[in-house]
Parts: sequence; structure tokens; C-alpha cells
Amino acid sequence: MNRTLPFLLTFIVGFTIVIATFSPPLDRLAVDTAVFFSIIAVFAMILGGGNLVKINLVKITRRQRDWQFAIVTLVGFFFVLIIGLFKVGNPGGVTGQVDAPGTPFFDVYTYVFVPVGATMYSLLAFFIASASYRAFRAKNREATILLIAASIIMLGATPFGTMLTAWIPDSLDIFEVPNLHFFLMSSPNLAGQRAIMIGIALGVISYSLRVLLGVERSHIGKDGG
Amino acid sequence: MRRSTLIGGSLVVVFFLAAWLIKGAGASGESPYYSAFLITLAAFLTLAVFSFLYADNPVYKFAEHLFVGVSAAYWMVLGFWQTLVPNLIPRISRALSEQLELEYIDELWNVLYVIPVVLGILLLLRLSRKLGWLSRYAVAFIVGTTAGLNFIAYTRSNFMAQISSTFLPLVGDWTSWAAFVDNLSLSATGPLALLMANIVVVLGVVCGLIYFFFSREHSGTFGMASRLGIWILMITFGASFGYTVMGRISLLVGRMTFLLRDWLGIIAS
Amino acid sequence: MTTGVIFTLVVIGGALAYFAWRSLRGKEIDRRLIFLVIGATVALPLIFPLEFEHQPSPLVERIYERIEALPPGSQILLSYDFDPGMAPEVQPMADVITRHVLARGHRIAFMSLWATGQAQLNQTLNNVIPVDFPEAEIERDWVNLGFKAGNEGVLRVIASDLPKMFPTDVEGRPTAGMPALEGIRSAGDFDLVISFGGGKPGPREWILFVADPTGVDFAAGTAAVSAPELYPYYPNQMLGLMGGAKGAAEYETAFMGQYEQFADMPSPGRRIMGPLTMAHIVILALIVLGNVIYFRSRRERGTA
Amino acid sequence: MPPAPGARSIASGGRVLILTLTLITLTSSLLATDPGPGSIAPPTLIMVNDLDYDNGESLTISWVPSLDDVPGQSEVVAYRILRSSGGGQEATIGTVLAGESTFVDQSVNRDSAYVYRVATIAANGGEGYSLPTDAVVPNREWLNWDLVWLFLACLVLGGSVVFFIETARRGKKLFVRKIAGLEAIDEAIGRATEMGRPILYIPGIQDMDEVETLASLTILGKVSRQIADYDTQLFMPVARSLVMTAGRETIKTSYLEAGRADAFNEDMVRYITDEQFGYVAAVDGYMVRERPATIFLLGAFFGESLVLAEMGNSVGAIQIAGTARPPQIPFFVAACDYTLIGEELFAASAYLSGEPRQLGSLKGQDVGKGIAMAVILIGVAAATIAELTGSGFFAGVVSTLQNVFTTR
Repeated sequence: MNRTLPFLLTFIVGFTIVIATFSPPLDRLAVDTAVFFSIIAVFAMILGGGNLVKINLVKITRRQRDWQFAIVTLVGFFFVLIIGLFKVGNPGGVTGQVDAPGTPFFDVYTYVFVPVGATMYSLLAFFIASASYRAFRAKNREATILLIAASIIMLGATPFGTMLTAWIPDSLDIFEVPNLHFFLMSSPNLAGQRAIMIGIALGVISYSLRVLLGVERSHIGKDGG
Repeated sequence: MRRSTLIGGSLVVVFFLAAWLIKGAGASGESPYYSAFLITLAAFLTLAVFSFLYADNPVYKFAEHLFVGVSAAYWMVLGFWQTLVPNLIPRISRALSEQLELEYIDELWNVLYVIPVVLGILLLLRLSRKLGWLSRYAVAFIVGTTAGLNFIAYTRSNFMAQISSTFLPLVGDWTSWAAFVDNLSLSATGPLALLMANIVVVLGVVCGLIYFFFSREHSGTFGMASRLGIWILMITFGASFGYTVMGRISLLVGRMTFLLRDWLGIIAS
Repeated sequence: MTTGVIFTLVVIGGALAYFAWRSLRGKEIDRRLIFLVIGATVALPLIFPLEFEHQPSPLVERIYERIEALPPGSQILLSYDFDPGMAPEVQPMADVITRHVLARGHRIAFMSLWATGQAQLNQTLNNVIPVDFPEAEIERDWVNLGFKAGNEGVLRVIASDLPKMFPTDVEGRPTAGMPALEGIRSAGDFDLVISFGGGKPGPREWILFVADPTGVDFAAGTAAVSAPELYPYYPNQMLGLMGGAKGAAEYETAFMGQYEQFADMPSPGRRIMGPLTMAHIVILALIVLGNVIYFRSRRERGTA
Repeated sequence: MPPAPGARSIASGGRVLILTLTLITLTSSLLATDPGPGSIAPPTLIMVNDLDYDNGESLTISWVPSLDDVPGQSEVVAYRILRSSGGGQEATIGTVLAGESTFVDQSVNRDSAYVYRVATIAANGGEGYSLPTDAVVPNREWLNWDLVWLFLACLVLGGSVVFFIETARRGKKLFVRKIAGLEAIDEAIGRATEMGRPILYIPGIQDMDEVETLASLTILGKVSRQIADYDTQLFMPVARSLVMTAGRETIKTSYLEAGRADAFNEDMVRYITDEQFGYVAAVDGYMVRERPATIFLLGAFFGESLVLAEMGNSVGAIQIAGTARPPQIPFFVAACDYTLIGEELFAASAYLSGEPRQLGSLKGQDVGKGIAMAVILIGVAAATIAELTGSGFFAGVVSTLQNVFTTR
């Protein structure tokens, strides 16, 4: 019982959406359910935020490792939550855009959020370098192909790529790095992307059906649980 | 806390305090010390994250924990003001909509917007030991919508659209065999290059799909096609990799420019 | 060549030589050393600018030529669909295209599908137009329609009715009767539409919801990461593409070469290419060295 | 609601009709409305079309431009569209520029009848009004026949999956090839147990509205079932609150099934932050400090894929990754021990369950691939023949296939 009813809900909701797609008076359901989802997700944030606060409070009271830093998290969390939810210092008052320039919320975004986020992101440049050195090895034919393609594309991304092969005569210019670059991007790369996309579509179709038909229902939990 | 941590921490604090004051003294504008503080804070956080490359350390931990708290709250605030309020209020209350300067939407469908609210509340019942099982209905609803929406979306845009753009003629731009042979050259814009490009696309898609076949042993001719398929996939991955390198390094350039120009003022804008 | 540039080359070359020496002796290189070298490779060419020659690739050239070929007074829509994260790559493209379009005497409508795009757009409005085109007039030569929330929804509407979505510009001036938007009923009436971006919504959505249905000429400037997925749309649905900093640098080169009064303008795209090129070379070298070690150790295991 | 496709087909069809009719009626319409001195010719042949396959919320008005509307001349500036309904007041509902010949009225209600007139507006301020149209009622349709091919595709692809699920249920044995990444799961969990170090499970950074996340949670169900047996520590940081809720439920179920309810602890699943790199910062910190022996990276990943995979690699974990995002796959291929590519991620849960019905659905997917390949080859062959011989028939085949497989 505990499992049958939720499953029925999944089944009915899923197939209603599928069928509604084909009916003009109902096809806005797709848009609406997407909005429903984001509304529910906001409710869920209360659970997530609660979990964050709880875990950090436990860390502090039990003096677990790095408990001092849990204070930093909590202070940052509540500070932003308060200036954001109450739109503190917003020139437009309660109707003003929440992240309007000049508000403390905007300053936090620009001077804390963006620098840390962008710097974390830019660590990728370092990690790409070390991965290139340690992981991109011609262990087998597949890895070798990947390496060669990546090298041509990277050469093509620099002015050296052009200089390196500029001597090739026009009748053979398909072997010039910029042209090879273009060929790789527009042919094999395109084909690969397409094969992956078609495959994914089939995977999603089959997976969705397994879920909707109840062949796969681990998300609903177990009876009596 | 160990002594070395304390000394190191104080040094970092003193350094950035000094940096702030120097920057503030040199700045102009309405509130020079406030804007200098913000820039210095951003620079400190940038360097704190970079310090992780050397090893995990308290300065990184500070930036990490601050970022986690701040960003969690940031998304919650946006969720409230940019998702909940504009999507729900205009369908619930005319008076409240007017107060928030939102346009009231008056239609029969408003009734449906009870669903997410009820499900949202069911989800919160998870906090109760007794009624926690009710949250399953919210999850069941979400799983149903995700499965339904994606079933259609992927069939439409991934399956059908990708197939229809692969109907390429396997001949170049030519009028007769003779002309074709005459034009045969290895020029990038020549007919042979075009022909090759189309052949590779068609063959690549078909062999790529063969690689994904689950219900057949990959042996014999089928296995060879599957091999070719994985090679094509590897070229795709290589291309993605090569292009990503360029993008990621640009990001690093962006951060370096921030440090060197906006903070230190070493390089001109 | 200045001492700074020589210094840069010596540092990077020395580091690579050291790596090669270690690798040839079969010893791994410490990750942190690699990190340090990458940091130096990016920072030094920024401090001591290192510039290269750039040949515009065909995809970039198409855009340049189209803007050249349009008769003066043509109307061009530029959409800023990116955030600070993509800005190092994409902002230079937006700036140089704005310069080119105004220098050629065309009219611009600016807009943005990203909330964060507004700030990027303001950078062009503050740093490019008043500095290089003091005579350009708002409403007559350009108009800022600003950011509109709604992603693809915005595109669907402007594909059939632009004033419906933008009854006023960003500062509340009614758009009806503005010379910059003269005769524009829908996004399809522009002579060229360019989207700068790489996420969603971005160039792909512009193609699906505006360029395809209306048939308007469309081009894109995008972060390098997103370029591969836009290739399939060239040349039928998209007339040109600037991918990553290289695209920006190529465009800047083409523009600065032809318009002498701009020969000394800031060229952030070209400047990024210095560190970018050096970093690519270092990474390519690392791949080669990694494989040297790999094959060495394999041979040793084979002979042992 | 996007009325575009129907509108276009009707508009173009309408235009053909109008062109033919114009020739016949041009003279008569000229006679019917006598332009007085100083006035301007009105548009003629006003047609009102109900859009096909919509919810009865729009009408398309089209007309033959005024005789004075000559391209390159500026005598006519615009057309004004006027509408009245139920004998009420006539009101202007829109204006379009000279040279245009259609207008879509999206402010109509079902069940009301509308009468339209179109007026030419001259540069000198003169106006020329057309005759009113007959009353038209916008029509609502319950089925969108434009999408019939999409419907059939869903039916065929879904049908073959269901068919093989049924076949398998009846006991027919189906072959499924090995998927290396999934064969390795046992070994990976065992290794963590031996080393006495935790297992880290990362379900991507997207929410529950992404199928990849759902697929990842399903795999989590199978994986955590095994982990429960081994009594190894499991940690799953998440970037979305809903995923936290669903993840806890999934793991709890597995532990219950394994009879290890006592070992389940809610804190195995922890919400970090919605922010991509805030999440990465915390997970990287976790990896460096706790040194997990095994890391699963399954789900929707973006730029953070390499940071996570490379970090995991540097702490010496055995890593099993999978995603359906092509740009991220190369990093997983490079830095992880096993990678599930695209479709394999979705097949994984079926494969791991070993249940016949689930395996049957994989066979159903292969039918879809077969169809895709067949259609592509037919399309390519027809396109090639059409190009070689200039045959109209084969060109027709290609354009028909193109139409069938193009959906907006």
C-alpha cells in the first residue's frame, strides 16, 4: 500500500504529461509542471538549509575536527540569508530587484561569490595541465586517437598551428592545421556527438518507461519503511 | 589550534589589512575604504583558493567554509525572490501581487498551483518521524514529471532532430563523373574534402550507434564497426578536450588579470 | 623584443627543459611544480605582453565580411548572454564588434537574456561607446533594451513581435519611433543578429527560436567550451562563429588592420592570446613528456 | 503557446490561394471600392484563418496589399487592423508596416465571433478601408496533428521497449554484453572495505528534474545495497535539497533490504550548497581530508567534472564515472578508472539489477538504434541517388523523411 499509491501517482503524472503534449489545450502542462518542480525545489531548500545548519551546529557543540570553520559557514549563511530575504539596504525597498547593484546582497555576490567561484573554476587550468601529464598516455589505440585529436585541436587554437603548416600548397591545404581543425570539428566530432545524443535519447526513453511502468521503483522506498 | 597556525594566520591578516589600508588611501570616490575593502576581500579569497594547489590549509578552509555558507544562502534567497514569489503570488492573491508590483494572473489554471504547495508541504513532513512517509508522494510526483517530460523532450530533440540532419548526399558538389575526377584535389574546399566530410559523418554516426548496442556480442564485422565507432567517439572526446583547454586557461587569465590589474594595479587596463 | 618578453621565454623554456631532462631520466614531475609553471606561464605574458600574428579563420572572417558588406545604417542586434565567468573570452568579442559596427555606421540594439549580462553590457556602454564614439547618439545610433527574464520565452516573442517584449528601453524611454529601431517589427527585421554567450539560453536558443523561424542572418561569439556544439549549425543556420579568445583575437586583428584609427585600441582578445598560446605549448609539451615517461617505463618493463 | 508552424503553413498555403484568386478578382475588387480623389486604395481580399491545432487563441488575418503599396515608394506607411465582435464597437487591434500582408491576432476568445477590417494608412494621412470580413470563430482542437510523427516515434520506440520487457518477463533469455565499468563495482567496494576507508558517491550537481540524476539514484540503490552488506562507510554530498531527500530514502531502503537498518544514518547524505563550485570546494576538501578509497561520479556534470576526477585521482581512489554530457566525458576517460559513456549510464541500473524485465528494456533500446541506423542509411542513399541522377522521386523521399523527422 505504501508503495502502490506513490507508484500510481508517478504513473498517472508521467503519462498525463506525455499525452498532454499532443493536445493544444493541455500542452501548457509541460511548462506548468516545470514551474511546479521549481516551486517544490524551493520548499526542499528548507530541508537542505536545515541540514546545513544542523550539521554545523553539531560540529561546533561536539568540538569535532575543524569546528572553528563551521562558525564561518554559519555566519556567512545567516548573514546572506538575512540581507537577502529582507532586502536589506535595497534602494527599491521590498519591490526592488533582489540583486540590484548597490545592495549589500549584490556586493556579496560580486566580491565573495564571483571571486571564489571563478577561482575554483580556474583551478581547472592547473588540473588540466597535470592531467595532461599524468593521464593522457597512449596506452592503447583508443587513447592514442584521443591524444592526436586533442593535440590537433590545441595546435589549431594557437597562432603556431597556422604558422607550422603555412608552407603546404593550396592544392593540399586540407593538411593545414586550421583546416584539419575544422574538419575534425565538423565531421568526426559532429558524428560522435550525434551518435552519443541518439544513444542518450534511447537510454532516457527506456529508463523513463521503466520508471513510469514501475519496473524500476527504488525511488519510492520500501513498504513500511 | 597550533602555534604555527596562529602565527601564520596573524601574518595573513596583517598583510591583507595593510593591503586594504594602502589601497584605501590611494583610492578615490565616495567611500574609498569600503570599495578598497571589497577589492581586497575578493583578492584575499582568490589567493586563498589558489593556496589549495599547494596543500590543504586553514586559509583555504576559511574560504571554502565561507563560500559554502554564503552560496547556500544566496541560492535560497534567489529561490525565494525569483522562483517562489513571482510564480506563486500572482496566482494566489491580487492584493499581495499589487503590493509587490507583480501582475495578477487571473485564470482557471491557478487552481493547479495548489499542487506544488501541497507537495512542498508534504516534503517538509519528512522532519516528522510519524508523517515522514508522506514525503514519498512529493518524490513520486517529481519522478513522474521528470520521466514524462524527458521522454518527450529527448525523443523530439535528441532522437528525431539528430537523425533528420544526417541525410547527407555522399557526393560532393559536382555535375558529372568527369568533372568530379577533374576537380579531384586535396584542397580543403574541394569536392573530395566535402565528400569525405559527409562520409565520415554518416559512417561515424552509424558506427557510433553500433558501439552502444547492448544485446549483441561485439565480434566479427559488427565488432569491427563497433571498434570504428569507439574511435570516432575518441576523436569527439579529444576535440572536446582540446577546446576545453582553451576555455579553462582563459578563465585563469581572467583571475590573474583581476589580481594584477584590479587589485595590484601592475598592468594597465 | 623587450627584456620582459625574453625573461618570460627563458623562464618557460627553462622549466620545459628541466621537465624534459627529468622525464628522459624516467622520473615523474611533482604536480605542484606543474602548477607553478602553469601559473607563471599565464602570469608572465600578462605582465610583459606577448603578441602574435593572427590569421582570421573562415568562420570569423564571414562575420567580419558581413558587417563590412552591409550598407551603412543597417540595424544589428547584439545580445549579451554571458556572465563574469565567460567574460574574459566573450567580452572582447562584444567590444570589438560594437566598435566595428559603429565605425561602419550601422545602428545597434543591445539586449541580454542573462541577468548577469546587463553588467557586461554596461561595460561596453561605459568603456567603448563614450570613448571611441563620442558622437554616437543614444536612440539614433544605438539603443539599450536591457535584460528581459524569460529565456526562450523572450526569444519566441521577439521572433514575431519585438515591441511587445520591449515597449521601452532599459531606462523606460518608449522604443516606438526610435530611429535605431526604425522599421523593426520583429527580431527577423534586423540585418544581422549576434549572440554572445555559451550557456543556456545562448546562441543555440537564438538559432532555434529566432534565426530558424525568421530566417534572419545570425552569427555567434562563444566561449571556447561551447564552440564544438555550435559547429553543426554552420553554415546553414549560422553564418559565422567566433570561438573563445582566439576568435576574439582574430576579429581584433582583422578590424585593427583595416581601421587605422583603431590600431592602438585596447585588444584584450589579442592580449589573452599571449598567455593562452604559451599555456597551450606547455600543455602540449606535458602530454609529450608524459608519454615519454610512459613508453620508457614500458620498455624497461619489457626488457627486464 | 507557439502558434508558428501552423501559422506558417497556412499563411503560405493562403498566399498561393490569394495569388490565384487575385488575378480573377483584382478587377472586380477595384470596381467595388472606388477610391475617391485624394484617398488611397484599401487592401483587398481580407482572409481570416483559424490556426490549425491550437487552443483557439489566435486568428491569422491576411490580405492583398493596397495597389498603392509599391515597394520602394513611400506612399503607403502602414496597415491598421480593426476588429469588432458581437456587433460591438470596432477597435484597432494592431498596426503593421507597409509591405506586410499578415497579422496574427492573439487576443481572441474561443466561442466569440470576430469581424475584421484592414485599413491602408497613407503618408499624407489618408486612409482606405477594406470591406468587413465574414464573422469567424476561433476553433479549439484537441489533437495536434502537426505532432503525429512525434507521436508515432514515441509509440514505436516506447512500444519496442515495452515489448521486450514483456518478452523477458515471460522467461525468454536475452543476451546483454558486458559493461566494464559496472563489472568493476564489486571490486571497488571490496577495496574500500579492505582498506577501511570510506566510499564517496557523487550523484552529479543537478536536481531531480534531470534524468541523469534519477538514473544515478537508481544506481545508488544497487550500489548501497552492496555497501550495506560489506558494512563499509558511505558518504554522499549533494548539491540539491531534493536529491538529499531522495538519496536518503534510497539508501535507507537498501539498508533495510540488507537487514542492516541499524547501520543506516541520515548523515550519510549531506546537503552542501546549490552553488557548483561551492560544492566542489567542499568535496575537494573532503577528499583531501578523508581520502576515500572508492569514488563514484555518476550523474549530470559540468565544468567541475575534471576538478573532482583529478582530485580523486590524486588521493589514489579507484574511480567509476559516468555522465551523458559529451564535453565532460574526456576528463572522466582520462582521470577515472572506468567511464560509462552516455547511454551506458541509463542502462547501468537495468544491468546491475540483473532482472530479466530490466534487461529486456535494453534490448528495446537496441531496436531504436536499429531504426535510427536504417532511417539514416535510407535517407543518405536517397539523398545520394537524388544528387547523382537529379531524380525528383528520390529528392521527394529525402524531403518526406526530413519532414517526418523534423519536429518543432
